Amino acid sequence: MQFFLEVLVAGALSGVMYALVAIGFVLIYRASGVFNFAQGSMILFAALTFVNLVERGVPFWLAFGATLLLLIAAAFAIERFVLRPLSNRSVITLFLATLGLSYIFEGLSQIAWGTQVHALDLGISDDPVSVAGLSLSSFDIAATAIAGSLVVILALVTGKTNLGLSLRAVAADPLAALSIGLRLERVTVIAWSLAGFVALVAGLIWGARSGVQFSLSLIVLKALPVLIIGGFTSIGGVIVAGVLVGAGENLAAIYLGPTIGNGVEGWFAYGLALVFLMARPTGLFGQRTWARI
Amino acid sequence: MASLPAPISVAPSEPPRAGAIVLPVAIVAAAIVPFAIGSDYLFGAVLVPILILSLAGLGLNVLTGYAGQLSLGSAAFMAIGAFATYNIHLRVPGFSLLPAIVAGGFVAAAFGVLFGLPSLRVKGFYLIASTLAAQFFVPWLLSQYGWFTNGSASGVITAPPLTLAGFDLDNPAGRYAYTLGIVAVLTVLVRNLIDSPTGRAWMAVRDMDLAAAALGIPLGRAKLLAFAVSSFLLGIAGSLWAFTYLGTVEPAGFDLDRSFQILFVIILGGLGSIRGNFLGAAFVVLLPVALSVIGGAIVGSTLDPALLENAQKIVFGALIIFFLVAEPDGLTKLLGHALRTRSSWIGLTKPRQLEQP
Amino acid sequence: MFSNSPKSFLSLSAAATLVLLAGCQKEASSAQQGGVTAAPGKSQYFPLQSYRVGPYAAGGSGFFGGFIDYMQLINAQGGVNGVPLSWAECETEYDVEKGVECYERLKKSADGSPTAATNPLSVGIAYATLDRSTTDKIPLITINHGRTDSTDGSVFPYVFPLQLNPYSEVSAIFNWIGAKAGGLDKLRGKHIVVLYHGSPYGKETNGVIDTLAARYGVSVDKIEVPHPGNEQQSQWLKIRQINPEWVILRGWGVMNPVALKTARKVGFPADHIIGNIWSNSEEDAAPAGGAAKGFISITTHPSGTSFPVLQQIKAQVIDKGKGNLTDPKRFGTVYYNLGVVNGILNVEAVRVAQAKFGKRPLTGEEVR
Amino acid sequence: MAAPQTLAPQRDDPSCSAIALHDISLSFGGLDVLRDVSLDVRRGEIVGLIGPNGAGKSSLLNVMSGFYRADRGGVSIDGTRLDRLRPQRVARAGVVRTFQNLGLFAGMTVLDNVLTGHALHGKVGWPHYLLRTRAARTEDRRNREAALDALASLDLQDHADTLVSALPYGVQKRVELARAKAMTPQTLLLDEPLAGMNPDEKHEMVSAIRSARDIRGTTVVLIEHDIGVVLTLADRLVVLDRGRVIADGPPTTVAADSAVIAAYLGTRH
Repeated sequence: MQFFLEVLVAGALSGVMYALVAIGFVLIYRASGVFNFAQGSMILFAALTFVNLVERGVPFWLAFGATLLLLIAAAFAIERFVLRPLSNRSVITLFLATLGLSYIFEGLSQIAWGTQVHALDLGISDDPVSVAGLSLSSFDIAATAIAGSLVVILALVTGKTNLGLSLRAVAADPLAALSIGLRLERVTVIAWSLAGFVALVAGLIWGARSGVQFSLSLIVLKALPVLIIGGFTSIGGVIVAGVLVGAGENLAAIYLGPTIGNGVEGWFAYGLALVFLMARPTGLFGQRTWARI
Repeated sequence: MASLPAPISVAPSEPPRAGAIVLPVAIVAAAIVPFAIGSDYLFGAVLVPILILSLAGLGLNVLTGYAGQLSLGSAAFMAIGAFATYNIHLRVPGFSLLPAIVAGGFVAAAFGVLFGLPSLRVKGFYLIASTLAAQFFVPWLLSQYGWFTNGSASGVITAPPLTLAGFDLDNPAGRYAYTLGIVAVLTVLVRNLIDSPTGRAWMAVRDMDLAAAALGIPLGRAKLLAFAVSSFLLGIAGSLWAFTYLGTVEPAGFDLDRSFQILFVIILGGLGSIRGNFLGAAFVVLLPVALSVIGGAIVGSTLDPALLENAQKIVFGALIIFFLVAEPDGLTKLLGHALRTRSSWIGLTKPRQLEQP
Repeated sequence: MFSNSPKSFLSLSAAATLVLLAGCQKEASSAQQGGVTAAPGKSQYFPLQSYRVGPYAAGGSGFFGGFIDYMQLINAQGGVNGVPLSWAECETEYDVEKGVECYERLKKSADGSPTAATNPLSVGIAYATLDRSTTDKIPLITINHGRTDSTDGSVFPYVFPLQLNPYSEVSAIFNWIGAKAGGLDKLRGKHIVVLYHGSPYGKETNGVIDTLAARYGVSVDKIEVPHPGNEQQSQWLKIRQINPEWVILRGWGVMNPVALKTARKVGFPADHIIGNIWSNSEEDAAPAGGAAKGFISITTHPSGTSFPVLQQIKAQVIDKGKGNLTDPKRFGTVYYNLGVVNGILNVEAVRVAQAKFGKRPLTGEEVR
Repeated sequence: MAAPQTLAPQRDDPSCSAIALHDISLSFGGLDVLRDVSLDVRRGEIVGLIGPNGAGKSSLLNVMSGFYRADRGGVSIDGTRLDRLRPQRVARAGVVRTFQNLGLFAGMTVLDNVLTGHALHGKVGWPHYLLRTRAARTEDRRNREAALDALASLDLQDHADTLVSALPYGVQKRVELARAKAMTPQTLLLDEPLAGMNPDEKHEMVSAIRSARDIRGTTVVLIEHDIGVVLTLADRLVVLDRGRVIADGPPTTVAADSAVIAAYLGTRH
């Protein structure tokens, strides 16, 4: 029984870290209606930039700030050259544009910083620690704490402040938001910069967890089912969905794996997402909207 | 625009009736010209992959371009086609390669319908969950159980020598002819289907499914038929990819990047345009070759392959965005603009507004 | 001639590139030939299906860096009995399709020099190009990996799994564990887990592991890590539940550091993990940081730069700015040295063939 | 211009009831949209459905066309009561509707839009079209001719090959009517067919609607805000206010009804 709990909790912890990646999606989707597939390669770009700066002797917080500035500059460029020309296009076209963006980010980061695997030490120890009789990884606990606090801060920022209000206004109806004087471009850039910040934090956590290397950008494939279950529009929903997916994946790999073949975790999250989708076609917490005919 | 992900309103199709004579002209040209100037490399590494990718693009176009159902799992249905054909050809007596390929297509179609079922309840963007589930489940299934790969220790299957009714086609030119025959027949059949009540029903479901329902079109059946026909074509493309192009294939070869590649074929070629698939496929296959030639010519010395590979990724990404912004109908329209001719040979569509929000 | 609207200009230029693309399908040996600019057709040509991008870039760039640097050294010393070496590279990203496409594109050299052998450094690509290598009569060399039964030359005349093949690699590890336990017979009842990469390379040894386990009465669990292997939490939790004496890590690429880090997280001691030939280099352990302390792995050649051949490479190649490595610190690492060893074996094969067929560029058949 | 009395509808003979609603009630989460609405539209009758905004006109039409399922009450078409009503069944029963904000397929040409209307009558299965058999070719030719006639009846023939998204709003409205007429329906449900049209476009639409009834005996139920047009076109007016039928009868009497005036102009308290 203890092993079962350890598997469950370890999975839940990594689930929160999936949620962190998914939040980048939610921020951008809520503000500009764009399903940003490039979030994964933005994480890779952020982590690689940071770790290379640190390896060249740049102090931790200076490297963090420099990388963040780079991501904000990227947000301006994306808004100007990709989003504005595609402003009234369908969700699919915008999604495909972010697919193109992810190729650009991946190419850029490998040209700029090479393809080596880099170690990233955030000063958090890796050793397991026993919590309530369960042996858990201290790193995962610390990382979950960081992710959790970031999620709360973001929920507050987008929920309570007027910046958050304008973000949601633009998401609800860009034309109406425009008519009351909200500068659409500024809000989009803010949303993408926030998502850049989330990408940087996620990049550091996942980079420290499994080394900063090319396959960091594949994390986006883990965040997708979390989004589909949690709905594209609610940060709370994404956290719960993250825990569900993380724990479910881990349990499936351990208990389902031996019977039907290991490597189950590759597709299990999507199977879970499908089951939820059939029950609630707009995700667990996504807003159900009425189609006017 | 941001509340419920809007149903897929994709670039509208070019009416199949225009350019009615383009298809036969293209097929005849494709059957003669290459044999005159063909070389092993041209057949084996350029023309065959272009044909197969355009067939796969055709399959995805039926589902996404015409029926408006987004799919990120095309490679999974290619994998089903390839491995079903391999096993039918291997284990079922009396099935030579061609019938096995067609049977493989039907098996893929069945899986297509299975993974298409969520489209009955789920609309718009969330649908990618079901095709992505297929994209991650199928390669896992094929590599986990040895039966599919006939117990090969490394999960790689090798194709038997290619013969058709006694003729030995196991050379680049023969493989090209074999592939061209199948792709030409299927393209004509799909064009007939698009220019029929079924095709119109698909486009109606894509553009405004409520109105389609009001006209009595059974939405569920139309969507599932689109999934079936699309997966059938993708399945056959998968079999050709294994049997006439590579000669050997592993489940991991049909991964998400392959699905994205086919998505790029129809974006660049033009959603809802049959002719566009060939242009898109040619572009996707030839770009890497062109970049390495141009790159090499510019830099002179041996260009660092890693730099070349990454530059290609960047150019690809930028081109995708360029096409989405400048020319939503892709290469077909672009070619039309550039050549500035309205002659029937090109069979142009009339200029149209940008698509609806 | 064309209207001034920018859009039509853009589309004209796009159409122009299209025409260029269609025009350039001539048999492009798309990568230019490296090596000494000998008279055309007068050099010994090696096609290199290399990979320097993607999750397996560390192994590829190290190995092909060493291989090319050794060939540069040979050319700097006048080639093999006066015959200079030349090569062309094409990026495969360790992907089977791209590997086959590179094989077709590179098997004939741009200037007509005969092809000596291919070194794809990938089990998947080796399997895919095996039949083609046989029909084209070009030897296929797979150093320390490849298709196990290709060791039998009578059945696979053109395939050469040099040094170790997968079976000998695993039995070497078993022998070492047996020695540690004081004799192979002492292994009875012990528990071993093999954590392997979910690819043709990884699955290749599943057969021999079962036979060895049966012979020595060892219970062995085989756990797969799906490509690319950047998430191994469930695998290592299962390992901790089984609590084996040893874990044999048959990893590749990013999977290796992640395995060591995750082992540390679940509390499995690194000094009870044994890496195989492809989980033994600095690039595999360093990114795991402290979690790699005590990690054991087998190798067919040591790392380090003190060896004469490496000193010569340093003097005559790297110091002259012709080194292939983008990161000079990787000179002398395990993958780099393996590349040099592979270079030595390929060149000596050519030298032996030249003794028989004459000091001139040789065809694949002669090199065989 | 008095409404011409061509087909004398018998009030009580059930067999000639085109479409009828029995005590329909519908609410959206506490908001009562329709309250016990009963309506019996005779075959060949043109019924104008009017009322202030938010009275429930569109919702009533959506219930009749199977898009909304009523909480209570039922719908019967040609006298037979249909319980589980879906849009496809309503269409197959010969009732065709148009949409307030255009139910056209933007990505298809005008001709293809109208041809899609023939989806119901197609006898030839898709395998025939796949192989382009003779049966397929003849049915296709017949459908195209019928479609072009429908377009001609609304003076749209030279737009046949234009993509719908390239057409102005007024023309698109006419295309939608042409598509509906091409399906030779027994009953037409028109949701504000004249909205956003200039006077002569309105005139052409009115004559097209009236000819559908006079020549083919099509029953018409239309929602329209332009009272002037409705008074001349409709044989009968049904007035809805806050989900309830407050008047039902010939245009002249209904127009004078105090309750209707109150609903429109509001009462002095």
